[in-house]
Amino acid sequence: MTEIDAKALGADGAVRTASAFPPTPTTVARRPFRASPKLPLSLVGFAAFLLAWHLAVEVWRLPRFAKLPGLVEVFVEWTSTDPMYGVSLFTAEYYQHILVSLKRIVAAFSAATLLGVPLGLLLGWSQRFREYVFPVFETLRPVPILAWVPISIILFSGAETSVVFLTFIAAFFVTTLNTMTGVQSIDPSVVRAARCLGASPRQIFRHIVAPGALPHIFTGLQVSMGVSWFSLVAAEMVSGEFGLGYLINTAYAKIQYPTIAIGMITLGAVGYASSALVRLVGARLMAWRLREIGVGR
Amino acid sequence: MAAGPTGVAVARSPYALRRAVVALAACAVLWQLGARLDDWTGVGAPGVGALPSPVEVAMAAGRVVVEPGYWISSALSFVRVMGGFLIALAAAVPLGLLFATNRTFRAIAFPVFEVIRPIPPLAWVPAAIIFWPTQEAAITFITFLGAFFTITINVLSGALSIDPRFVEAARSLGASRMTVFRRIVLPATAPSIVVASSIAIGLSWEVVVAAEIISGSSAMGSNSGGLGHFIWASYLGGSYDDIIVGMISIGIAGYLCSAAVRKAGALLTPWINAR
Amino acid sequence: MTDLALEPASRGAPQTSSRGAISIRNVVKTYGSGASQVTAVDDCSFEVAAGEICMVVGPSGCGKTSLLNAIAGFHDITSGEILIDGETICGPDRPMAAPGPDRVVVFQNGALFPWKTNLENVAFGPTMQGTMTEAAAKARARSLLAEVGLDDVAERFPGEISSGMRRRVEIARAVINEPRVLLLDEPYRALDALTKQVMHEALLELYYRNKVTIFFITHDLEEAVFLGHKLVISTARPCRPKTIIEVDIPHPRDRSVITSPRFRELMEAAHEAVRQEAVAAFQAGDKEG
Amino acid sequence: MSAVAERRASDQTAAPRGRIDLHRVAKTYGQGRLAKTVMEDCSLTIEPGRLNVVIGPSGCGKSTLLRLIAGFDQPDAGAVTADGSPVRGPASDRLMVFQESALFDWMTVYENVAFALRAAGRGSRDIAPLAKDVLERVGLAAFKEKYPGQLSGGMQRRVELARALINDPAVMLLDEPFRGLDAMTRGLMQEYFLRLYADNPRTVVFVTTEIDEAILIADRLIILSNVPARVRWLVEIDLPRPRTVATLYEDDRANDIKREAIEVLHEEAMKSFRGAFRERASKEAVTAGSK
Repeated sequence: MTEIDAKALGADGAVRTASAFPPTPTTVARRPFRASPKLPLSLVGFAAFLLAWHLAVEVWRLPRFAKLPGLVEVFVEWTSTDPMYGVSLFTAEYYQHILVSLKRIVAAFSAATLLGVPLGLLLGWSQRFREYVFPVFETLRPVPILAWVPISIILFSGAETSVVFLTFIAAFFVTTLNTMTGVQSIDPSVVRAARCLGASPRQIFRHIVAPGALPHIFTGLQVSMGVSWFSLVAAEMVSGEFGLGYLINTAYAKIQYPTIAIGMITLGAVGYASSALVRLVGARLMAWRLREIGVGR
Repeated sequence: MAAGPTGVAVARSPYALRRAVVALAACAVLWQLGARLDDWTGVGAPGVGALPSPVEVAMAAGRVVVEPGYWISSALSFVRVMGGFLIALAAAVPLGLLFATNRTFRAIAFPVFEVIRPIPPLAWVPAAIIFWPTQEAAITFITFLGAFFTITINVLSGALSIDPRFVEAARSLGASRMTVFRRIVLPATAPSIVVASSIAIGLSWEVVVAAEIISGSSAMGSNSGGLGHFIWASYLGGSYDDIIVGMISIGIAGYLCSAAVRKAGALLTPWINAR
Repeated sequence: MTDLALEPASRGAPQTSSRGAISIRNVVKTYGSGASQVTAVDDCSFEVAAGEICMVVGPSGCGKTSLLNAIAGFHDITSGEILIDGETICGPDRPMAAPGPDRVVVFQNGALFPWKTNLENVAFGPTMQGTMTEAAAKARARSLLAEVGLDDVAERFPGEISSGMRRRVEIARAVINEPRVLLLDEPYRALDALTKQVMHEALLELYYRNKVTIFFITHDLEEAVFLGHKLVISTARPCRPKTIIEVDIPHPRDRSVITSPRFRELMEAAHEAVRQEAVAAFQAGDKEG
Repeated sequence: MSAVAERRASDQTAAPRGRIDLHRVAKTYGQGRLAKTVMEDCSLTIEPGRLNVVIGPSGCGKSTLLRLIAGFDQPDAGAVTADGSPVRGPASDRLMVFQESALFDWMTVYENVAFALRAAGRGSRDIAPLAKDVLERVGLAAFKEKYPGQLSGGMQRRVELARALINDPAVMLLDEPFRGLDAMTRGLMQEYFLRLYADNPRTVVFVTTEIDEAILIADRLIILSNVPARVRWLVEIDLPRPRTVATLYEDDRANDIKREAIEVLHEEAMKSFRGAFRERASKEAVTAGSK
């Protein structure tokens, strides 16, 4: 599974093209370095990582490392019913931060999907529409998300809306671009086949273009989810009240260093889970792809 | 036919250029109208009404580009981007290749890598500031993180998708393991490295700007300079036209960097476009 | 209506129920303009009788596919005229034919919809055109799949079956529309020689049961002589008929004809005809399509 | 006389090298439910100094046979020996030329051809005349600075042959080398290959699925059965040389062999035609199972 995960999560979704059929067995066979990692070895990896963290910070107290929160310290704080700095698995505040961040992600991600997918389909489908709209899109795209911060604060009065807006913008560009690529990567013969079988343009859009672009759309949605978290954290650090980015930020200001680590770990976990969810939905919708590679039934 | 920005060959009509100009001009005109509507009619346009007009932005740009401060900011950001990006490149390419060629190492280290990867780079800001002695080092580190994971993953998947026949053909021709690595695996992965780099340098700009704004806007760190800070300072100072000048500058800088990486990549992989 | 005098029917061809006579008259197709102008098809004229299997043979990239695309309605023609059953589908007044289910194409690399099951693929045409209800279309599709020996993979996706089977599904998807003309663009190119031979016999069986005109593009001489009533051997770029060989081996045919004396004679004749073209292309070092 | 030709001349006195024996070889890919036995109790001799052509239905184990001889895979049972000593791994005196083309995209034609000699540590002054000679022999001296992607399919195959020939291997293993070429180019490549072989005789194992191709080039024709692969039919092709594609239509003996071969092969091919779905499933097992 690692191979598939690695590809699916890569930030390069836009450049991958999905072929309609898997490569013939003769070419796919015998990848020189292919094998899935074995679980016990990965445990060795985790153990080494955690041990290094513990030793460097808490035992040897290496220069510079000594100031970082240590493994034991973080673990104790995280699982404490009465945490020293107010945030642990047993405090309501912890979940409130997670919930606020999640709400913002859901709002921004769904808005980006609902707008980006249709726009991307249209961009890929109509050459005329693309030639008018895409240059505008490409002019705006290189501007980094955080450079939008002041503008979004000016445009939207509340901090809440502007945080969601920033997250939305990031996801929107990724989703739209990948959807467009998805449409463009459909084999032209497939569209021609549908035409000569008597399908109308509307039927082609519904039966050919939309499902044909689906693999790219979902690659895009996974990247989009990653980018959403990226921008959300940045936005929350600048102008949030609550949220995991805000938690990390204030923990630093109040010198509550273990809380920083708790925030980071939580972000990693929640971010990973949300990407996995997108992947799961994608797999559901694209049973044909799983069955091609012999995973599904 | 021309390769689009996404690598898929896309037909371009003879009107493409004209349509692009028309669309961009229409946007500029609408923006101008929206921004000045309040002055002319007393009724503000929603959203755009709060922004400076394109004419004001153009004038601000004319003013700003002759100020040395603007160029110092640009240079600072550029140095940070290049620092983070180059260190990431130097670290990620060997790591990706190691993951690909050494199965045991991959089994041990890749899961740890995968657990750390979903943590957004900016969540590292506080930890980086605590750890690194200077703010400059911290910002470079964050920039490094942004590029590092992307390059590693792409190099790994690029190396894993090498056609096995290349490796077998080389072995059949008597190549040693080292030769296979140097003359087969490395060049066959080169196109992935190029693609990854052009994505990663874009990410570096994202991260640098974010880090500069965060360090200027929160309790963390102090005025860091750079284009991100330029935008934030313009916001605090109320000169909204400068904000947009800053955004455009960063957009252009990021675009140029990606283009330069792609160009360098094309020179390093001459066989790709030799047709 | 005076045109009728020119129709093949008036030349004494039997008036059967079979449809799909193709007349290609002085067709020219050029791409680009000015210095970069390329002529793909040049003053190409020939007739395909209704119910006939016509094999168009030529080196890859010689412009045969442009001709097929013009008949299918994917490309316009620069000049000339194409008629089906006496009816102009493209000509001076209308350079591009409208694609339709009366002229169905089977593509070189296959164009099954990977996200639909084989059954849904075959039922696609009638369902989209609304000529059958979905249930009726599926029932018909199932019986056609059974005819080509693939009923047991009806519920599978195309990506799950072998490429030889995919080709059979694709031909069934075309035949279900009862087209006047079946346009085959090197459909077996990617298959190995032995699978190909099996596919040829299967195609002929289907042809005997569902009479249709077949316009088949290939570069494989044995395939051409084995399947065709007629070989139209094209020059290498631009495409223009160079030699027309009538294959007088009676149908139904099976693999035993391949080693018959008449087959060998025809192969030799065809081989002579294409050799110069192939040598020209080989020495020029042109890329294969 | 060219450098390679000299080297060859010095070998001429010795008995031809490159006898390959497979003795009761078995090979299974995959495990458990997905296991597929590709070869079982397969014994076969590749005669030295001759053109041995192996033909069989797709997925019958022809490629496995080559992989075992090349040393990429090891048999599960039985033995593969080259000139009496067991095959333990790939070596440059048993060279494989892959299906379609496995030229290194990132190297020029010259670098591709020089690859093996460089890998063996020879200096470029040593290599240059050999590479020049071999490229002239395949008629591509003018293209030595091009990348493979810039050549036509037929030219790529010739570079592939040159890359193998420069090593003067005792055994050349060709896995459907002309597959994917259009039928006309293919005919010309076959004739070209025969001329090249006449000047550079050695042991060749040539795998194909085309009966015409097989009869045209072979000294010995080996027809394999459907999986698990065994020798189904072995025939000496004693047609006079030089042969051309037209020989196949003109020569009655060739036609007789063809008729018989078609029947045998059709029988074997039909076994997998009906069972094509099962076959694909087990191909996946091969994919999953081999490393």
